[in-house]
Amino acid sequence: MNITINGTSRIVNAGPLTPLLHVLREELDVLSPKAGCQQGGCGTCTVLVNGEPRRSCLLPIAAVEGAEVRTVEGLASGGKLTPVQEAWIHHYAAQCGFCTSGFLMAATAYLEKGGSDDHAEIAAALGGHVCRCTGYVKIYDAVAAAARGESFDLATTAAGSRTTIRGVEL
Amino acid sequence: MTKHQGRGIAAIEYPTGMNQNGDPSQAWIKLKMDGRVDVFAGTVDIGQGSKTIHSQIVADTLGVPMDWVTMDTSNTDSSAFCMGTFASRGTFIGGNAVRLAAEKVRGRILEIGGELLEIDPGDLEIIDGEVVAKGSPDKKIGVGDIAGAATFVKGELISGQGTALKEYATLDPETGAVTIPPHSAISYAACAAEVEVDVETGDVRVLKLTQVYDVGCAINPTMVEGQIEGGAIQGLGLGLLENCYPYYPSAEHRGGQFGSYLAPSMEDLPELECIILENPSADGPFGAKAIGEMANNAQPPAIAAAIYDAVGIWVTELPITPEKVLRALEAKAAGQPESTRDGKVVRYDEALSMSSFQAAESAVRFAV
Amino acid sequence: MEDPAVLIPTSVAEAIESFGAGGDIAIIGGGTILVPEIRLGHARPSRALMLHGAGLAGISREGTRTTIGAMTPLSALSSLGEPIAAAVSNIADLEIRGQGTVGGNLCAQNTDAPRGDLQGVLIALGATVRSVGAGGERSEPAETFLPGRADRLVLDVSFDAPAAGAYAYLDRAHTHEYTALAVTAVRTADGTIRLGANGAGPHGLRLPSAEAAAADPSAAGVAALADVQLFDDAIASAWYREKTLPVLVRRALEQLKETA
Amino acid sequence: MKAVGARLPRYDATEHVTSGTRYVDDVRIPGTLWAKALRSPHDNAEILSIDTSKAEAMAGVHAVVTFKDVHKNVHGHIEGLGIPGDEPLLAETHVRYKGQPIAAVAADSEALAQRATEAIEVTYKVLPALFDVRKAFDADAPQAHHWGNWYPHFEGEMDRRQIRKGDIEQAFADADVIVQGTYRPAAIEHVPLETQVCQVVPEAGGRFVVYSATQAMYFSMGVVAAHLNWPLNKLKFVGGTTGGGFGGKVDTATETITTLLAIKSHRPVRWRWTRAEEFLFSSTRAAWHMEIADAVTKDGWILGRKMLTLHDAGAFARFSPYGVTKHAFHHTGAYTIPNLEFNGFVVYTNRTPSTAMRGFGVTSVSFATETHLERIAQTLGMDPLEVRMKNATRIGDTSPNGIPYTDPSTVPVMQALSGAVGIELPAHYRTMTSAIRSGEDLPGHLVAQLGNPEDH
Repeated sequence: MNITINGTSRIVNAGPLTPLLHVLREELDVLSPKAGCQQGGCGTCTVLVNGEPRRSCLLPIAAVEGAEVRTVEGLASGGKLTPVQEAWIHHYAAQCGFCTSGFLMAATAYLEKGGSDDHAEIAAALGGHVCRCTGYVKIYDAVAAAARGESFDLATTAAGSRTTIRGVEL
Repeated sequence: MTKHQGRGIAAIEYPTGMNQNGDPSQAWIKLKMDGRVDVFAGTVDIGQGSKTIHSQIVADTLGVPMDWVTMDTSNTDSSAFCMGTFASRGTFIGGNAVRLAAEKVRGRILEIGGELLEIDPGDLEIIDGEVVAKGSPDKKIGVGDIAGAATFVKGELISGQGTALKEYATLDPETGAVTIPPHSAISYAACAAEVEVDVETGDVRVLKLTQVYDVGCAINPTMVEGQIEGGAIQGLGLGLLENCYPYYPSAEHRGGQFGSYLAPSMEDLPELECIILENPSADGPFGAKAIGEMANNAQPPAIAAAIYDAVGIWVTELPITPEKVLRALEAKAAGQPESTRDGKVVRYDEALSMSSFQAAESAVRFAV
Repeated sequence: MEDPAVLIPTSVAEAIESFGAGGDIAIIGGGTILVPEIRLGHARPSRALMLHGAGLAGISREGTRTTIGAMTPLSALSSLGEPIAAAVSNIADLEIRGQGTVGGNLCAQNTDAPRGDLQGVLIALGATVRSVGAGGERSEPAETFLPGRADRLVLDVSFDAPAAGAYAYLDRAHTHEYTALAVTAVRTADGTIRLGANGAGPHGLRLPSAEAAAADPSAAGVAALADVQLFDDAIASAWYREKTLPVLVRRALEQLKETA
Repeated sequence: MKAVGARLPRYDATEHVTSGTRYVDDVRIPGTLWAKALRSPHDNAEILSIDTSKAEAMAGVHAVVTFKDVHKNVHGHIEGLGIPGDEPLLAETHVRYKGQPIAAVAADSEALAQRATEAIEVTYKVLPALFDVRKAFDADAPQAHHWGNWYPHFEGEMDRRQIRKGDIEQAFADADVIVQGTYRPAAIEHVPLETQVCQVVPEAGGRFVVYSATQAMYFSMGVVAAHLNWPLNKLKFVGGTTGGGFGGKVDTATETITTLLAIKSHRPVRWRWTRAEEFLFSSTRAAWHMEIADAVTKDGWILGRKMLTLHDAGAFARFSPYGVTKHAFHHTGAYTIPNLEFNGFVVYTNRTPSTAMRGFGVTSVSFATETHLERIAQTLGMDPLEVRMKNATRIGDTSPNGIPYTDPSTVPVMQALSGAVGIELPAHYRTMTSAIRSGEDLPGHLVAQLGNPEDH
C-alpha cells in the first residue's frame, strides 16, 4: 500500500484496519501526530488528508490508500516557518506543546480555506481540539492574527490584549 | 425570560513552595571559554515555562545577554537535585537555585575581571556581557575574555552552584503551630465571575472572568498570563463541568472518554480581563512569588456566588451541574428556605456532623 | 495474533454478498467508532467489512424524496436543511463529521453516553432505512429498524422533504461532549407533526404521545415522558432527562411554529 | 535588567511548532517491548491466588511481573517527610480499588501484551466496598484499607491534622450569629494531553535509562531506587519534557513497573496508558467534605471558626496527609480569624487514589471559605465586599499556625478588582492599606493575636 507523506511516497506494510496514526508513528517514524487519546476525542493526532483535517487515530489506513497526507513535519520549508507556526510562537499558544501539532494542522486547513479572524468561526473549525494548559486564549489570538495576515516578531511575544500590569503598595 | 445573569466575587491566597519547606532545588553553572553560560538544573518544565524563566533570571543576575544562556534539565546525570515541579515552587525555589549559582559565578567573574583590569571587584559591574568599571565605562573587559583567561591562563573553570532550601517547619501536632514560616511566600488573588443561568435547563454559562493576581514580579508577563488564562479555564471546569464520579459518592457511570468526561473546550470561552499586581516578595528571585497553582482556585466560589446573585440558589457541591441547579431551583420553588435559624445559629445545608463527632481514639463515630 | 479478516468490497453487490447474514462481522464505515475499539482490543470481531470503496456514498434527490447513501459523510448533510443541518452541526467536530458516516451514526450504540445523534432526527423525518442481512433486503421506518440495527448492513436512508424542522438539544457549556438529550420536531408536507428523541432510550425513539398533543407545546412536553425509557449515564441522570425532555419538546415545537 | 520582565518566547517554542520536541512516547529504541497491566476488576477484594503461567508461556511475551519481583513492594513516596507508605506497587493480598495493578506484562506488541494480561488468572474473594467518607467512621462500615478507614499516622501518631488557636469556645460564646455550611467539591481528572508514559532501556554496563514524563526527575528516581533497593547511580532519568502534568505526574505511576519489566526481559520496554486508563485509573484530584461553623458579630467580624474536613483520599494515602496539612494551614483563606478549631481526616475509600493537583489542598478550602463568607454576609445583610475588606489579612495578623503575615495583599487585590468591575467601595475601604491594624480596623478580639512581622 502507498501513501504520500509530505510529498514523499511511502510504502506501508501495516494491515488495512491499522489507524493512520499508528502507521505514521510506529511504522514511518512521523512523530508530530500524538497518541493523545486514540478515541478521536482530543485532536492531538490531526493531520491533513487530501487537504482536509482528520483524526489520524480513527482513520483505517486502507481508507486513505494513495492519499496525500500532510503533517507538521511538512509545514516549514527550507527553515522558513509558515505564518501559523510563527503566530503560535509569537502568541505563546503552546505551553507543554503536546496539543500543538494537531492544532497547527487544523489551523492550517482553516486558513488555507480562507478562514477569518472571527472567534466563532475559529471555534467551529478548531473546537474539537483539547488544550489543558493555555485556556485557549492565546490559541485564538494566534489563529486570528495569522488569519489577518500579520507578520510576527519571533524574538518576543505579544502582550495579552486584556491584561494590565502594575506595582502595588501595601 | 428563562435566562438570568449575576455576578460573584471571591478572594484567595496561596503559598509558594512545599508546605513546611524542606524542599531543596539545586543548580550549577559553568562558563564556556567564550563566556557563554551553561546552566544545569533538575527542574522539569511541564509547560509552564520554568526553563525560560530560569534562563531570564540567570541572564540578569550575571548581566549577560539572554542568548548566552543555555539550560540543561534533561537528565539526572548532569543536573543537580530538584525536589520537583509542584507546590508552585518552580519560579521561586528553582529560580533561587539558579540565581544563587549565578551570583557565585558573577562574583568570580568580577574577581578575575578585577585582577585583569587592576580594579577592586567592588567597583565593577557586568553589563551586557562586559565587566565595566562603575563610573568609567571605557575601562572594561568582556566576560568572554575573562572566561578565556580563566581557562587558558589561570587554569580555572569558572563555575558556581546554588541551593535554595528553607528549613523544615516542624509543627506541634496538637495545635498545628509552627515557629518559622512554613512556606516561601504567599500570593494573593481575586476573581469576579459574570454568569448566565437558564432556569429551564439549569445550564450555566460564564460570560466574563475579571481577575487580579499579585505575583510579586512578572519575570515573563506573557507566561504569567499563560498561567492565569489556563488556570481560569481549569477553574471553570472545576466549578461547572468536571467530575470523575458523576454520582458521587457512588463510583458508577464514570466517563472514560473525552465525550463523557466534560473538560472545557474552545467553545464559549468567556471574556477574560486580568490585572497583574507586583508586590515583591522579600526573598524570591527579583521579588517573584508563585502563580501556577492558585490560578484555578478563585473561579469556583466566584461562579457559585454569581449563580446565587442570578437566581438565588446556593449550590455547594462542585461541579455546579445543570441538574444541581434545577434541583436547587425546585427546592426554592417548593418554599424550602435557604437557611434555618435556631437561636443564634444559622444553618445552611444539612446539619453538621462535627458537633456529634467524638474524638476518642477507640471508637471514632459520627452521625450525619 | 488473530486480527480480523478484512473484506474490502468494491461494489454494493459485493458488499451485500460479503455481509451475508451478518454475524461476527464489524462494519467499518468512517471508522470513527470501531477503529479505535478494535485497535484497543475492546472489540475483537473475526471479520471486518470496510465499506469505503463499496460505492455507498452520495445524496440523490427524486422529486421531494432525498436518499442518502450509508457511506455519505456527515459533513455532506449540512446542505439538507432543517432539522438535519442543525443536528449534524452538533455532532462531534468538523474533522469527525468529515469522516463519520450516516450509516455508522444510525447504527451507533450508546456507550457511557448516548451516541447516534441522527437516530431521533431520522425518526422525526419519517425516514425509511434500506438494509440487508439475514432474511435479505428490507426497507422499514427508522424507528422499527433501530432495535435490530446491530445485525444489519445499511444501504441507504430516504425521506420526503419536510415542510419544516426544528432541533432542540442540551448543550453543556464549554465542552465537546456527547449530546445527553435532543428532540427533533418535523412538520411533514401534509402538515403532520412528528417528534423524535435521542438520549431518551437505548436508541433514538419516536414520541407518539407528544405528537398527539403537539398543538400545545407545553402539554406535548409533559406527554413525551410516557414515550421514553430514561437512564443514568456519565453525562446526565434519568432525573435530569425527565426534567429537561419536556423543555426540549416544547422548545422544538415552538421553534417549528416560528418557521410556519 | 533586560531579560526579567521581558515577554520572551519559550526556549522550545520553535521545537514545539516544528515537532522538534521529543516527548517520552517519541523516543525510538529498536527492539522495544510494550507493557500492559492486569488491573483489578473489583473495588475491594482479597486476592486468593495469582497464576501467571499461561501468560508467561505465550509466544512473544518476554516478562511478567508481580509483587514477588519487587524488593520493597510498599514504599511511601514521601516517607522522607514522615508519611509512611501504605500502597503496594503491585497488589499482593488485597486489591482496594477497581483498576489497581496486580501484574504487568512486556510483549512484542501492545495487542499481545493486552492479551497476555488477560491470560493471567487471579482468584478473588470480593469484599464490600466503602465509597462514602461520611460513613467511614460507622462501626459497621466496610473496611477500605488495612489501616482502617482513615489515616492514623500524622505526627505524634495522631489520626488527624489539628489546628487549635486562641479560645474557640469564648469566640462562639461572644458571637452574635453562628453561620454553618457544608461544601463538597468533586474529584476531577488532571487530563494532561499526554497520558502516563515511560520507556526504560537497559544499558550494557548494567545501568537503566528511564525516559520519564515525571514532573520531578530526582523524586521519581528516588522512588524507583527505593522499590528496587538500588543505589542512585544504577539509574539515569531522562526527562524534562512533559506533555502536561498538573500534579498527576508526580505519582511515578509507570517508571518502577516498567523498570522491573526491563530488568526481567533484558529489553527496552515502553508503557503508555490508554486514555481510558488515564481517565479511570490514574489518580485524581480528591473529593472533599468540609463543614464550617463561624462565630461572627453582627457588624461582620469573624471571631472564630470550627471546621471539619473529610478528605476522600481513595484507596491509598499517596500525598493526602501532606495535602490535608496544607489545607489546614490555609483554612482561614485570605482573612484573619483569631480563634480556630480545625480537624482534618484523610479518609480511605475504595476508589482510585487521589493525588496532588493544581492548588493541592487549598482549591477545596478556597471554595468552601469564600462561599461561606458570602453566606455570612447574606445572613448579616451586609455587602460581602465589606466583610472581606474588614477581615482581610493585614501585616502582623497571624496565620492559623501562628506566623505573622509580612506582606499580605488581599486589600490592594480587592481594591483593584473592585475598580476593574466598577464597584464603588466605601471611602474607608478605598483608602485602606495592608498596614498593621489600628483604630477601627483593630477591634478587641484581634488585639491578642497580633504578631510582630519583624520576627519573620
